[in-house]
Amino acid sequence: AENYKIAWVDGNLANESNAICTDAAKAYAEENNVDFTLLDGQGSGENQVSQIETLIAQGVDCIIVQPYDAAACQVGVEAAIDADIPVLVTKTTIEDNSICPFVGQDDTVAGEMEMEWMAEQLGGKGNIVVIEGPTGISAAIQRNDGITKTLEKYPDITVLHTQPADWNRDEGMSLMETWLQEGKEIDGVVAHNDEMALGAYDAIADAGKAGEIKVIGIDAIDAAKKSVAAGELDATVLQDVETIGQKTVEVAIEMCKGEKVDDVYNVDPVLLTKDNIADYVTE
Amino acid sequence: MANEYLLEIKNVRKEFPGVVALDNVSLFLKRGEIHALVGENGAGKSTLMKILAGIYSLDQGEILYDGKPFQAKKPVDALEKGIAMVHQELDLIPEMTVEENVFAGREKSNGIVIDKRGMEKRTKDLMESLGIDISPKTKIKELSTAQQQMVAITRALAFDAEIIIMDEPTSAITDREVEQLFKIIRKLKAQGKAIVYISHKMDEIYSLTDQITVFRDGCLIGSVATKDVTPEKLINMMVGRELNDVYDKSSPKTEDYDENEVLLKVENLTRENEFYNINFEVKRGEILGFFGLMGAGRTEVMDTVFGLRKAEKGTVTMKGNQMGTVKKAISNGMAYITEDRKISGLNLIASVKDNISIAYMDMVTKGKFLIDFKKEKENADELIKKIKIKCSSRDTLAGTLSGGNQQKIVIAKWFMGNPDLLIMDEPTRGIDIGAKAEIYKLMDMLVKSGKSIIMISSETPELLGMSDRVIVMHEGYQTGEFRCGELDQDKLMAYAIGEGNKYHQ
Amino acid sequence: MNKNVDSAKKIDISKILGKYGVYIALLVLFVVMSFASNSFLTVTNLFNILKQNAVYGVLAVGMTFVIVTGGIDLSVGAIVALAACFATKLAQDGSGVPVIVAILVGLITGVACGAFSGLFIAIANIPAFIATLATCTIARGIVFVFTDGRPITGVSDAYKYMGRTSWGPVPVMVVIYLLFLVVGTFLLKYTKYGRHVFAIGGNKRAALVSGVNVKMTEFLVYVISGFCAAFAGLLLSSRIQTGQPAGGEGYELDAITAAVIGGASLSGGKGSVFGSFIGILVVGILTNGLDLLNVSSYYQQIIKGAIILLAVMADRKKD
Amino acid sequence: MNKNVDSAKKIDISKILGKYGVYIALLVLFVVMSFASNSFLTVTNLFNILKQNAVYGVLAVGMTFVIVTGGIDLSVGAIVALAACFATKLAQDGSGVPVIVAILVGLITGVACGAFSGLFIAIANIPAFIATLATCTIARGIVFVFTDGRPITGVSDAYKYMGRTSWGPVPVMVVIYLLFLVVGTFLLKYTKYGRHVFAIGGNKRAALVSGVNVKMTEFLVYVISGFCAAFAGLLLSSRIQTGQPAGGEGYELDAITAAVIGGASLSGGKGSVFGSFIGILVVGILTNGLDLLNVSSYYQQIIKGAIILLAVMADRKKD
Ligand SMILES: Nc1ncnc2c1ncn2[C@@H]1O[C@H](COP(=O)(O)OP(=O)(O)OP(=O)(O)O)[C@@H](O)[C@H]1O
Ligand SMILES: Nc1ncnc2c1ncn2[C@@H]1O[C@H](COP(=O)(O)OP(=O)(O)OP(=O)(O)O)[C@@H](O)[C@H]1O
Ligand SMILES: O[C@@H]1[C@@H](O)[C@@H](O)CO[C@H]1O
Ligand SMILES: [Mg+2]
Ligand SMILES: [Mg+2]
Repeated sequence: AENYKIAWVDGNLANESNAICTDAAKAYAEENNVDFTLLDGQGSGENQVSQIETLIAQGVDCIIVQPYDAAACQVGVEAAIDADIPVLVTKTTIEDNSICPFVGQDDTVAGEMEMEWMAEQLGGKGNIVVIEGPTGISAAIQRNDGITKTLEKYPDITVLHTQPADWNRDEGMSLMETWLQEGKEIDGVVAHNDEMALGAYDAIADAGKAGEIKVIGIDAIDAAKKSVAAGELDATVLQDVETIGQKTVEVAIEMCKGEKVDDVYNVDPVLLTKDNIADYVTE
Repeated sequence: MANEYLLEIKNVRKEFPGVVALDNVSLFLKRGEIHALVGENGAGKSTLMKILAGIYSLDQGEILYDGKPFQAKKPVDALEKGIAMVHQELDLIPEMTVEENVFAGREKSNGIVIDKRGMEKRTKDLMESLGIDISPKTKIKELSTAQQQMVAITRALAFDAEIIIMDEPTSAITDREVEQLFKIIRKLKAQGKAIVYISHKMDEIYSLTDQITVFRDGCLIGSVATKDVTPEKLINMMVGRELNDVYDKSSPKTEDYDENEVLLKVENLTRENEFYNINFEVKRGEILGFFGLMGAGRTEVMDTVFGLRKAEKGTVTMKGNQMGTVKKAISNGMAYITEDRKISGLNLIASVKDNISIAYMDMVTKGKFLIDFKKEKENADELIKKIKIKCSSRDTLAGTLSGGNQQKIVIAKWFMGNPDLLIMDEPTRGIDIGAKAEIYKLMDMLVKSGKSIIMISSETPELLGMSDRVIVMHEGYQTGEFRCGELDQDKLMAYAIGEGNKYHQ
Repeated sequence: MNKNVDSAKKIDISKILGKYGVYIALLVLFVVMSFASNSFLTVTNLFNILKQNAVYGVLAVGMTFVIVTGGIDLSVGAIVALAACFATKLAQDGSGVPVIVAILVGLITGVACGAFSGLFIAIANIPAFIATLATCTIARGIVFVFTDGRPITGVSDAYKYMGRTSWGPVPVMVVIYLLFLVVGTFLLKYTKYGRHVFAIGGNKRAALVSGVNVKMTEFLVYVISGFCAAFAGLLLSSRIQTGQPAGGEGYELDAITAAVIGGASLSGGKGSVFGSFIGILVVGILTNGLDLLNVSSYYQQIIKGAIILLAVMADRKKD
Repeated sequence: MNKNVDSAKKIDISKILGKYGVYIALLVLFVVMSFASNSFLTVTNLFNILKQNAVYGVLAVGMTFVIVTGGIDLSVGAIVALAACFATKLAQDGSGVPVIVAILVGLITGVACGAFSGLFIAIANIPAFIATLATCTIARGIVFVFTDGRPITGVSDAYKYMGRTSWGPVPVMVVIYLLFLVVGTFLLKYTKYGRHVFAIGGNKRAALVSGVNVKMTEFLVYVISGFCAAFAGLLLSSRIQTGQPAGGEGYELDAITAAVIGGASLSGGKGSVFGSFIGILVVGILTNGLDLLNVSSYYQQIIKGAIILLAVMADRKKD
C-alpha cells in the first residue's frame, strides 16, 4: 500500500480524552503504514488555523481537524478545502459541519443525554445545579445548549446555580462546597465533564449527603467509570474516543485513496450507569 | 519699574508626616545676585528649593516672582518660568545618554522628529565651556559620580534660566571643575541672573556669594551680606554654638606607623582601562589619603580592593589573607563607604534602622539567624545619636531623610562594625560642618585604637588635615606618595594632573 | 491655627487608609457579604473559604519571598502539576511506596525546579520572568511526557489525608496553610535571611556592598517558592485525589495578585506574608460571596475587577 | 603584551554576544531549521510564520511601550476579545453597518480600555499589574455579557479582507504588522514622546524633575497598548472570521515574552520595538520548525523552554 502522509491537528493534547483519542489514532495509523503527524493547538483555535496553513504549505495527503473552537476551525477547514487537500473533522463539530466528513459525536447530544437522564431520575421536578466548562469554549457551549434545550421540556426543574468550573475537579468541588452549605435542597448535579462531577461528588460525600444527590458527568474517564462502578457517581456519558480515533484514521485513508466517504460517521455517546457499567470497566 | 527682588519667598511652612521641614521661612533674591543658602543637614534647604521648583507644594506662605504670586504645581511650571535646579540627588536617568539627560523633557525637534544631532552638539559645547570632556553619547551609568554631577550642572545651564538653584553642586567634583563652574556662575551673575547656591563648604561661600541666608531646624535664622559676616559668626548662626578647629586630628602625624603591622597590602593591581600597577600598604593606626582628579580611577581601585570588581592582575592582602570577594573583605575587617549613597549605599525604601544593621547583621542576631530586635533597636538608636542623624525615628524610611543625613546612615552602618580598615570614598559628601567635625572625631578614635582608614577625598583641606600619608593618582596611574608634612595643595594638584615631575628636580 | 488642626486630621484619615487600606477593604467586604447572604457567616463557610484557597495561599507565601527580592515566579503552576503527578504516581494504591516517600519526592521536585530557575537568575543573570517562564514550560513538558497527558488516579487513602480530613471543624489543609503563614512570616520578618531578602529587593547593589550574599539569597527565594509550589501541588492532588498534568495552570497569577493586593511591590523591597494572606482573603471572600449570591459568572468578573481596584486604591492612597 | 591582546579579543567576543546575542540565537535557529526541515525555507512558510504571529506581534509593539516605562499590561488578551466581538457584531452580514465603522468601534474600544487602565495607573497610582489585571477581568466580563459567551460568526466579506487576503505572496496581515513595527519604532526612537517613555522608565523622579509630563506619558502608553490590542483583535477576528469572547487568553504573556527576549527589561528604561520583533521571530520560528519536524507537543515545550533560556542567556552575557 502507499505510504500516505496524514496530519492530525488536535485542539488540546493536555486534555485526557484527546490524548486517548490520538493515541488510538496513532496506533491505528502505524498499523496501516500511515506517515502520521500530530500537532497540538494547545487550546487555541487560532493556533490550529496556523497549523493547518503550515500543513497546506508543506503538503500532506489528508488533514484531520479535532476542533478546539468550532468557529475558528471552520476557517482552517475551508482553507484546506480551497487548497484541494482532503480534510475531515473528528470528535466534535465545527460551525458548519456539512462542508467535510465528520467522525464523532455532537456535544449537544451529550448535553441532552445527561440532562434527559437527570430529569428522569428526578421525576421531572426538583432543584439542580449545573457545573459548566469554561465560558466561550465550544465543548462547553454545545453541552450547555443540550442541557438548556432539554430543560425546556421540564418546567418543574429549577436550576439553583450554574457556574463554570473550567473542567477542573477542585473548582467543581469548591463550588459544590459553597452551594451545599447554603442549606437549600439540591437534588441533582449536572456537570459538563467528569472531573467536575467527581469534585462535586466529593463535596457531597464530605457533607454527608452521598446518595441523596444525583450526579452526572460527561467523558467516562477512568476515574468516573470506577466511581460509577463503586456506586458513587451516578452516571456519565461515554464518548468512545478510541473508536473515534481509529475510525477517523480509517476514513482519512479512504479519502487519501480518493474513495468516496460518508458525510457523517456518528459514534454515539453511551450513557453509563451502575446498570451497564460492568461492561465498560476493564480490570 | 522692576521690583527690587526677582523672587520673594515669604513665611513658608511645610510639613511632612511627623516632621515640620520648614516653619515660617523667607528668602529674598535679587537679580545678579549669588545667594548662599546654608544650614545643617536637615535644616530644610532642599525642601524650600524643591517647593520653588514645583516638586513639593507648600502648606502655608507665598512666593512672588517679579512681584507677582507664583507657585509651581509641577516641575515643568517652574522650568517654563525660567527656574532651573541642580538637584542634590542629581536625578539622572542611568540608562540614557548624557545628551538625552540634558535635554530630557525639553527635547529639540522639528515638530515631529527629534533633532538628535543638534542636541548633541549643544551638549558638547556646553560641556566644553565647563571644561569637561565627556561624549554626549555616553550613558550616565558609565560615568563616575563626579562626571554625573557635571552633567546635572550642564542640564541646569542648558536653557538660559533666570534663576538657577544649585543644591550642593560641588559635593563630588574636584577643585579644577569647581573653578570652571565658578567662572560660569560669575558670568551668569554678570548677565543679571540670580543664583541660589547651597553648600556646606565655607571657602566656596566666601569666594562666590553675595548674600547668605541661614536656616536651622526648619527656621530662618537670618540673612546677611557675605562681606559682613565672619566665618566664626556664620558657623555660630548655623549650628547655634562655637565650633573650633574642625580638622582636629590629635594623633601624631609622624612616621611612627612605619614600624606598625601592615594591615593591607596591595600589589601590582591592574584593571585594563581603569588603573594600572597600583602598589601601596596601609599600616595599623594610619589614615591613608587618596587624591586625584575626577576619573583618576580611585573609586575603581577601592572597589577592587573591597572585592566588588575582580582584579585582572595583582593581589590584595589583608592581615596576610588574600582578598577577592566582598565577603572575605568584610570578614577580614574591611568596611567600605562608597561614593554614591543612592546607588550603592542605601536601601531607600527601608528604615534607618534596617540600613544601619545590614552590613553586620551578626551583631544583632541571636544564634546567627534570629534577629534580636531589642539589641538592633538599641544599636540603631545609639548610632543615630552618635552620628547625629536627624530623623523622626529609627523607623523612618531612609529615602525621606535629607541628603546629608542619608550620608550619615552610610557612615553609621560601617562604623557599627568597628572595622579594622575603613575605606571612605568622599565620606563627607553633603555633610554639614558640625557633623563633619563629629565624623573626624570618630575617625580619629578609630585610628587611635589601632584601626586604619583609607580616605578618598576631593576636598584638599580635609585630605591634608586628616591624612598621615597621601597617594596621588592620575589617569589610572599612581603618580606620587607623600607623607603629610611634605605636602601642599599645589604639589598635590601638580601630581594629580600628571605634572609631578616638575617637583622632582 | 485652625487650618493646621484640620490638615492634621486630614492627614490622619488618609494615613489610616494608607496604612490599613486593604484591611478596611477586607472588613467592608466581609460585613457586606454577611448582610447580603445569610449563608456567608457560618463556620463551615468560613473554613470552606480558607480550605478552597489554601493551595493559592501556600503558593502566595513563596511568591511573596520572590516578589520582595524584585523577582517573579511564573513556574509555580507547572511545579504544582509536576510535584503532584510525581507524588501521586508513587502514592498510587499498591505501589508499595510509603506515602512519606511520595511526599518527599514531590517536595524535592519542587525544590529542584526552584533551584533550576534560581541558578539561571542568580548566577546567569537571566531575567526572572524569562527563567521562570522557561522552567514553567519545561516542567509542564516533563509532566506531560511523564503522564502521557493523562491524570494519575487511584491514590492511596494515606495520601488523601492532608486534603480530605478535618480535625473537628478545621480542615487539615487550613492548618497546614496557617503553618505556612506562620513559618513564612517568621522567616521573612524575624531572621537574618529575611532581612537580606528585603535588602536585595530594595537595592541590590547596596546589599552586595554590605556583604549580603546576593546570589545565594536570590537563589534561595526561588527554592522556597519551588518548595511552596510543590507543597501546594501535594495539597491539591490530595484534595482531588488525582495528579493532574494540566493542573495548576494560571495559579501563578493568583499568587502574584494576592501578594500585590497585600502590599507587595513588583519592583521589590516591599511585601509581607501576612499581606499575601489578606490578598487571598479579599479574592476568596469575593468569589465565595458572589457565588452564594448567585451572581452570574460574567458579572462576577466585572464586579471582581472593580472591587480589587477599589481595595488597592484605598491602600495606595499614600502617594 | 600578548596577554593583553588576548584579553582584548575575549572582551570583544563576549561584547558581541552581549550586543547581538538574540540576533545570533535567531540566526542559529534559522539555519538549523533550514537544514532540519526542507519545508522550512520556503517563501510561503516564511510568510506563514509572519502572518501567524502578526497578532502577537502587534500586541508586542504596544507592550514594548508599556514595558519601557516599567509597567506591564495584562489586559491585552481581554481587549483582543472585546474589540473583536464588538467589531464582528457590527460587521456581521446584513448588519448594514459599513465595515469601517465596525473597525473604528473596535479600535475605540481598545483605546477606552487602555485609557481606563492608564487613568488608574497614572493618576491613582495603582500598580500596573493590578490595574491592568482588573481591566482584564472587567473587559472579559463585558465581552461575556455582550456575547452571552458565544462566538460571533457570519462576518461580512469586507471584514475578512485584512486577515484573509494576500497581495501577491504577501499576506495583508504581514504588511499591517510591518507597518506597526515601523510606526512603533519611529514613535519610540525618533520622537519626543518616545524619549519621555524611556525617561520615565529609566528614572521616574528624574523625568518629573526634568519637566516631563510623567502622568500623560504613562497614561498614553496604556492607550497605545490598548490600541494595538484592539487592532490585534481585529486582525485575529478577521483571520478566523469570528469574534471569540474567550479569545486572546494568555496573549499578554506571549507579548511580554517577545518584548523581554528582544531585550526589554521589566524594570523599565530598556527595550525596542525591533527587539520585540526578534522575540516574536524566535518563538515563532521555534514553534513552526518544531511542528514541521513533527516533534511531539510535550517535548516541544521542553525544547522551547530550553532554547528561550539559551537565547536570552547569550543576550545577557553583558553583566
Ligand atoms: N519626602 C520627604 N518625606 C518626609 N520627610 C522629608 C521629605 N523630604 C525631606 N524631609 C525632611 O525634611 C527635613 C528637611 O530636609 P531637607 O532635605 O530640606 O534638608 P537639607 O537642609 O537640604 O539638608 P542637607 O544638607 O542634608 O541636604 C528633614 O528632616 C527631612 O527628613
Ligand atoms: N574622560 C572620560 N570620559 C569617559 N569616561 C571616563 C573619562 N575619565 C574617566 N572615565 C571613566 O570614569 C570612571 C572614573 O571614575 P572614578 O570614580 O574611578 O574616578 P575617581 O578617581 O574615583 O574620581 P572621582 O570619584 O573623584 O570622580 C572610570 O570608569 C573611567 O573609565
Ligand atoms: O470532554 C472534554 C472535557 O472533559 C474537557 O477535558 C475538555 O474537552 C472536552 O472535550
Ligand atoms: Mg539638601
Ligand atoms: Mg570616585
